[in-house]
Amino acid sequence: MTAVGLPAPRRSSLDVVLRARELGIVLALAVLVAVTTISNPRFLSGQSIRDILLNTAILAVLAVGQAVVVITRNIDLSVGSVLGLSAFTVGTLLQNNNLPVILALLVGAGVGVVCGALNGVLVRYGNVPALVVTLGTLYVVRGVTYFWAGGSQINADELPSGFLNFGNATLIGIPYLVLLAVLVLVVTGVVLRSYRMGRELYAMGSSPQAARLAGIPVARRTIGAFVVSGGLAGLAGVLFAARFGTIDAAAGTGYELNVVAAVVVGGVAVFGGSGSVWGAALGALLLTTIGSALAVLEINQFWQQAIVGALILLAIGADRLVAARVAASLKKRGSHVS
Amino acid sequence: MSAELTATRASRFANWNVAIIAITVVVLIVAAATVDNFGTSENFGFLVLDVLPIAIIALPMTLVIVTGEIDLSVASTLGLSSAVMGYLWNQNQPIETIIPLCLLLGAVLGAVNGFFVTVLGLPSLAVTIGTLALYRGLAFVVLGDSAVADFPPSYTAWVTGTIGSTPIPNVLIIIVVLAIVFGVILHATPIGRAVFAVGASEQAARFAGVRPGRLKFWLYVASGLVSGLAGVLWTLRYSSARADNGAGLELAVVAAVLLGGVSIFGGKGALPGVIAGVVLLGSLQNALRLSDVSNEALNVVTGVLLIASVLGPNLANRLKGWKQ
Amino acid sequence: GTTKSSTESQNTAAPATTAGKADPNAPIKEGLKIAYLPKQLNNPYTDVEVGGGKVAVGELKGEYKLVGPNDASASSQVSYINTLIQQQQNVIVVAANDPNAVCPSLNQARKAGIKVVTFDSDAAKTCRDAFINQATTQGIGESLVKMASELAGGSGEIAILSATPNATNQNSWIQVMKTELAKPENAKLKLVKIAYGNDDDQKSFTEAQGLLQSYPNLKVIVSPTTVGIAAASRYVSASNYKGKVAITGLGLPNQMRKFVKDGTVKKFALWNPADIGYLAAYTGAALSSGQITGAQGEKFKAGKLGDYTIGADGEIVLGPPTEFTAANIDKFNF
Amino acid sequence: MADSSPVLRVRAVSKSFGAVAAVREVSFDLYGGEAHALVGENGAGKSTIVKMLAGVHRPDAGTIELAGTPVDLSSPADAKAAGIAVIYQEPTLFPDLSVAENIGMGRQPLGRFKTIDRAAMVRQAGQLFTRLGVSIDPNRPARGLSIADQQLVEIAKALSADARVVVMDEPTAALTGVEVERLFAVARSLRDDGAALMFISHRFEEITALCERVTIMRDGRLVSTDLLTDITVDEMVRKMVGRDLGALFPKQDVTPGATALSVAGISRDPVFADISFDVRAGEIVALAGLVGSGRSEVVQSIFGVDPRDAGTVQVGGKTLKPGTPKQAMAAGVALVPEDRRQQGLLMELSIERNVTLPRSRALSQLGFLTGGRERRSAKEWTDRLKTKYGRLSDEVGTLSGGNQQKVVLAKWLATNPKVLIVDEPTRGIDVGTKAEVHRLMSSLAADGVAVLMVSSELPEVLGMADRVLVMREGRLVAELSRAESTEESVMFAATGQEATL
Ligand SMILES: Nc1ncnc2c1ncn2[C@@H]1O[C@H](COP(=O)(O)OP(=O)(O)OP(=O)(O)O)[C@@H](O)[C@H]1O
Ligand SMILES: Nc1ncnc2c1ncn2[C@@H]1O[C@H](COP(=O)(O)OP(=O)(O)OP(=O)(O)O)[C@@H](O)[C@H]1O
Ligand SMILES: [Mg+2]
Ligand SMILES: [Mg+2]
Repeated sequence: MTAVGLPAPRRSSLDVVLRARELGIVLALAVLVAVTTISNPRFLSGQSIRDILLNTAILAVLAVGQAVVVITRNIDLSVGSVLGLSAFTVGTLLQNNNLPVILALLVGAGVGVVCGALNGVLVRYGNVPALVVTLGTLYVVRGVTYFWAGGSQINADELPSGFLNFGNATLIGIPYLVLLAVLVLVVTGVVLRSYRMGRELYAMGSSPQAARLAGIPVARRTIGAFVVSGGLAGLAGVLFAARFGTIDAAAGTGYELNVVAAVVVGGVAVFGGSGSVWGAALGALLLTTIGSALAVLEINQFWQQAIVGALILLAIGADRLVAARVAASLKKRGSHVS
Repeated sequence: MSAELTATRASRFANWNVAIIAITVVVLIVAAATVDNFGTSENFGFLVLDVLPIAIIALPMTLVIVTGEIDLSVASTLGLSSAVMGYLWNQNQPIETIIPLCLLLGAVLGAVNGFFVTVLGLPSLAVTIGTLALYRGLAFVVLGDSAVADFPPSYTAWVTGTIGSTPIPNVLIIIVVLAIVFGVILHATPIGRAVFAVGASEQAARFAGVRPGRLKFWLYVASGLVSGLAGVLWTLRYSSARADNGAGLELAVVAAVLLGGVSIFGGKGALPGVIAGVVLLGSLQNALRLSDVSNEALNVVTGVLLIASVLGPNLANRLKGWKQ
Repeated sequence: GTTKSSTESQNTAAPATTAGKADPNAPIKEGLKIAYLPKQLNNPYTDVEVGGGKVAVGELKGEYKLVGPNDASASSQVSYINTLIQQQQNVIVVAANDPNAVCPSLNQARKAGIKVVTFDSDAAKTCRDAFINQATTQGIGESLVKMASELAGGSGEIAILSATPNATNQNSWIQVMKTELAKPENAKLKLVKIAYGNDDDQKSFTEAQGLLQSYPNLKVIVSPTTVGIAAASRYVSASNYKGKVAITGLGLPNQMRKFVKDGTVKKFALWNPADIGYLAAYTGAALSSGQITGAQGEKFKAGKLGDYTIGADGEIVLGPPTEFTAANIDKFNF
Repeated sequence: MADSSPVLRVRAVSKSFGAVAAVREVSFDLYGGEAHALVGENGAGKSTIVKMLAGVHRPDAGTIELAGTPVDLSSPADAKAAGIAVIYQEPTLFPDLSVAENIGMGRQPLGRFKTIDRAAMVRQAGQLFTRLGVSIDPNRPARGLSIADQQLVEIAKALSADARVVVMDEPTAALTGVEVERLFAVARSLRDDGAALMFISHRFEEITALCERVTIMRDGRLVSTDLLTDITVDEMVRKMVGRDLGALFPKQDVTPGATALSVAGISRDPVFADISFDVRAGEIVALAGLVGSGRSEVVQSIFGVDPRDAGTVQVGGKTLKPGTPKQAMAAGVALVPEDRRQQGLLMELSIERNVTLPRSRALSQLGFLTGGRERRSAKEWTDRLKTKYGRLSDEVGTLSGGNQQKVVLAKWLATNPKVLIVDEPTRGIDVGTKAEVHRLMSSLAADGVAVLMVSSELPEVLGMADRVLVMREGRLVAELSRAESTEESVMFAATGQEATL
């Protein structure tokens, strides 16, 4: 054992693994798009791409929030219900009221933040597992929305055209919704990657006990993660309202499983500590693209769900394989002690 | 730290199991006394039929959750079993072969989950979300958008019928038999001891000679088998085989199990509590509907109960701690 | 063993016979408890339908009740039927989510003396007393094809955006449409795809989008459901396809007004849904009071709608659908 | 060198966990520029003191003063902010994060817009490793690091904090001599820069080499604080244990019988290779070696909880299939594992369930368990081992460490083993219990049970074993008879060099 110099700067093995994970999705996506385009070139038309991106936008925003929670070794099943409540709140507010879009976005996100804070407080201070809490709030929030809506529906013609335009209008060819989703993605991605706060979330998920010992404000971060997830679900609710124009109390029902699926496909480990929001967003994009591609490829739409399911299994299986490989290679390089 | 925590956890758990049974009994009594037509024998029959799928699927689910895993694919297994039943019926197969085949199918689907979770060692939450989509998708592939009806009246009538002229529904036999089987396995056999051991600490269980992988694998098979049975019963009850049968039931089952005091982290739970949880949810739903309270209220009540079932004992403990 | 064919032979042997005899002069009872169970709540079309029912029940001095699931599933409907049986309603007016799945419960209700009237989407004939048909299946199918043909200029690709894959009424109209399209005068119209939006706004929206992507030469989307036509119109009105693809089908004037005005939609049709609920209440009351039994040929009076005669299989046809265009749409408010 | 006023004063602190009084009214001072040793037997309360300084536990009574002012360390963040850096007994790394991030967590160098400057962070980690003289890639994830490397990362983490007070809870337990020397060099330079060090170790040679002052604890109480110049190692031991060591190892003489356990050439890459030995009935064989030498893996592989690549294991002439604890149990093997909390017990289950778990099939009637037989059997065995508990239905996690160890022993003795393997049987249990456990092992051997004991405590090895097998880096390097085994000979075999003791 002798002293050694600084290790030569080289690509971190960690980054390579992460990149490999996301690369896999990108590759799958590329293959899918290529195959589909060959069979039907219109799949790559402007309108078609725009539609796919628009459809991805909402799922991606939810997936980013979910990824933040999952990275901390928690889960948020209430996002679908929160989306519904936020969409209905905003819809009611805007019903025959011409308020600025930005206000709608803030109100929607605000609704989500409140729900998220509730989840976070229950998880952290109530000491209740996240799965139980958010399964509970999934029911409660949906129930509240139904109560409030009382079976009514908000139609596109009751919403201000400014708001509906926001759902369709574009900036230099890119829809606002997509821009907003990208903004959310980039901000969250950068915070998670390059800010202390973000790294602490990873640390908490990687080892909750060590996080406590490292002096990480676990309570604040846990609640923060749920607030982000809730807030983004609320934001997604506004996007939903703008995009679809018709809102009833059932908006977003069953979304939670799609979102978790996108996150899992995107390579975020369900036991926390690893993965990225980029992966989650790619997962959302992949799932959405599969949906569109199957329609274009004239594959029976009934196959769609089965394919999504098989893909999830494939994704987590591949992930495990990569992880096992990396673990083996790390062991072989081994400790310098022996 | 852990010593303090665990000391209170034991009593808290026992308390909750008793509490949920007590709450259920109280709700039943109050509902019978205040809600018109709740206490009728006919309504009892409806109630039993309504809780049937949740009640039987919750039994193996309890064991799975006690080992620290979860199975979210149960409702999709139910759907696929139902779809295959319809498909085979359309193919003019005799119902006497279809039913065992559907049960077998359920077991195989469970085995697939078991394979991914125990052999490949993947997290069960992710695996069963995957198979949730996969099995439901296959159900649509098998049966497409059609619905198959006209199952033999002798079978459908049995499922909706009662024992002789008594008001006791036939399917109650199935529920009771399965509850006894799973209850005895969990609480009075070496397998049950191993289930709790694996849930409490997989490693320590292995050091005591238990094989966690095998155990979990068979629990997933059991879960699939019972879900397959639930698919058959569902189909016969509504005399309608459809690919979307039972969609979304998985969360209701998990909610009932957790409400019954089973810890999502494994190692803790008791079947009587789970059965009480199922009955509580079912009778609340029934009573609220009879009193013209909308479905929505039930959503809220379910969610609040679910959170309260863990939060309540936690808070009570903390209060006790402060007093000391 | 027991197979499908062996059961079918048994099944056909047992038609439901309605007991009792009609007394056309029996007075309509007061205080009848009439419950509406639509496919699902939260659907504007449904709201208009049951709204008509509520008015009729008021006229009949009965007790109106509306229950229903939030998801359009048959199993939840069954639970509601069971509840209605327990509550000893006199009439259940139901739109079946699955014609067979609700059958055993409906028959249980009828055994308990409750009259069952189906509307919107029929249940199996053996388990209801009467069915209010919005228009004859034939009539709707023909008029849908006629509108499509006009909009397509007689030739080109058309697609259908329907509700759920097993919606009874939609499927029977589509059946008629297919027969119509097979006729020589429609030979140049090509039905390329039937998509299902599940009467879910968002799903319909996405499906419409998928149709346009897959079939670049599509000329017309025919959506025989109010949810589908609204969603498809909304998508097209905001996309590049506006003006190139025509939308038609069955829609609610209030929902469609915007799209008729902006030119996305030239023409669509519908009956007055409120009248369906209205007629159902009167039919139920007549059944419950013994004026009719549901047999073919029986006559009864349905308030402001006038006289009706029961057709084959207990069907009561409301009347021909109305076509809406930019010229007349402002005269309707539902 | 040492300042005259203490940097940190611990004043009459006490801490209890339920019924266990872990620390009782302990006071001592840490001075800047001085290394202070804390010694005591397992369970004396050393780590509890550390955790109170780290803000993990809050003292039930007493105060901690930093530079003369009382501080309330209610969370690890408080301790960090107060300038106290801690190396815990068990490494606390984030397996998914890179080594550099593990070191930098919470103190990452910031660049533009307060983003983390990764390059600088990696550079810092690299510099720390250079200072420690080790070659760990700062970019690799912490997952998969060996225990020793993990410990080194922990040390780097503490170094990076530039703390006034550095507390090290057995940092050397997993390190080899060279690394210990490097650590000491760094520790000395920290000390000379004016930091107050607190150092915990069971190795007296390390204490004498590094420290100026020593505080001795016994059963949660302070025994004394002395300058190392004023006290000999023998005196320290006596103060720690409170009685003569001889009484601890009541070894009975027995004549060994037939071979009960025969291990031939078992290997498992990369942990151990080509291990062969026999244990005869009535014999106590100790498996000695440094921590990390692979002893636990060997016995776990014999028992079947770990796989093996090659070799055979025979019990009473019957060959055991690898990887099946069930078969080993049926053949009469019992393993009391080293990690009580993770491997030995189901902490959340009752005492009764824990004791009867390996025998649940044997206790069942027609395959059913009604509870009565389990309860009776559990009561019999816990009573036999004089276990102290409230009710049999209490969670085993509520028991004190020693009583937990007794439950593990009861669990396995109840299976009536022919071959008893014990891995660190007295780790973390108090002096009295330790003697009881030794008496028990001795009497079992006298009854004809073959005992294989893994132990890191030399006195225990020397006091109890008929024969000592020594492992080094996964290989069996020596077999010493009772007469041949001395501290020197065992340490020599274990380290491959002259012992410095
Ligand atoms: N979290 C806890 N809950 C209950 N008891 C505890 C806890 N932590 C420590 N103890 C008990 O407190 C006593 C002192 O433990 P501590 O870890 O401080 O000993 P130690 O001197 O560090 O021993 P070792 O040399 O083995 O590290 C022991 O009896 C132990 O079982
Ligand atoms: N998680 C791990 N990753 C890599 N190597 C490990 C891991 N755990 C243990 N090892 C290595 O395996 C070898 C044997 O460890 P083992 O725990 O069997 O040692 P031991 O002699 O029983 O010591 P102890 O006194 O700690 O029980 C050591 O080289 C150790 O570094
Ligand atoms: Mg310690
Ligand atoms: Mg060991």
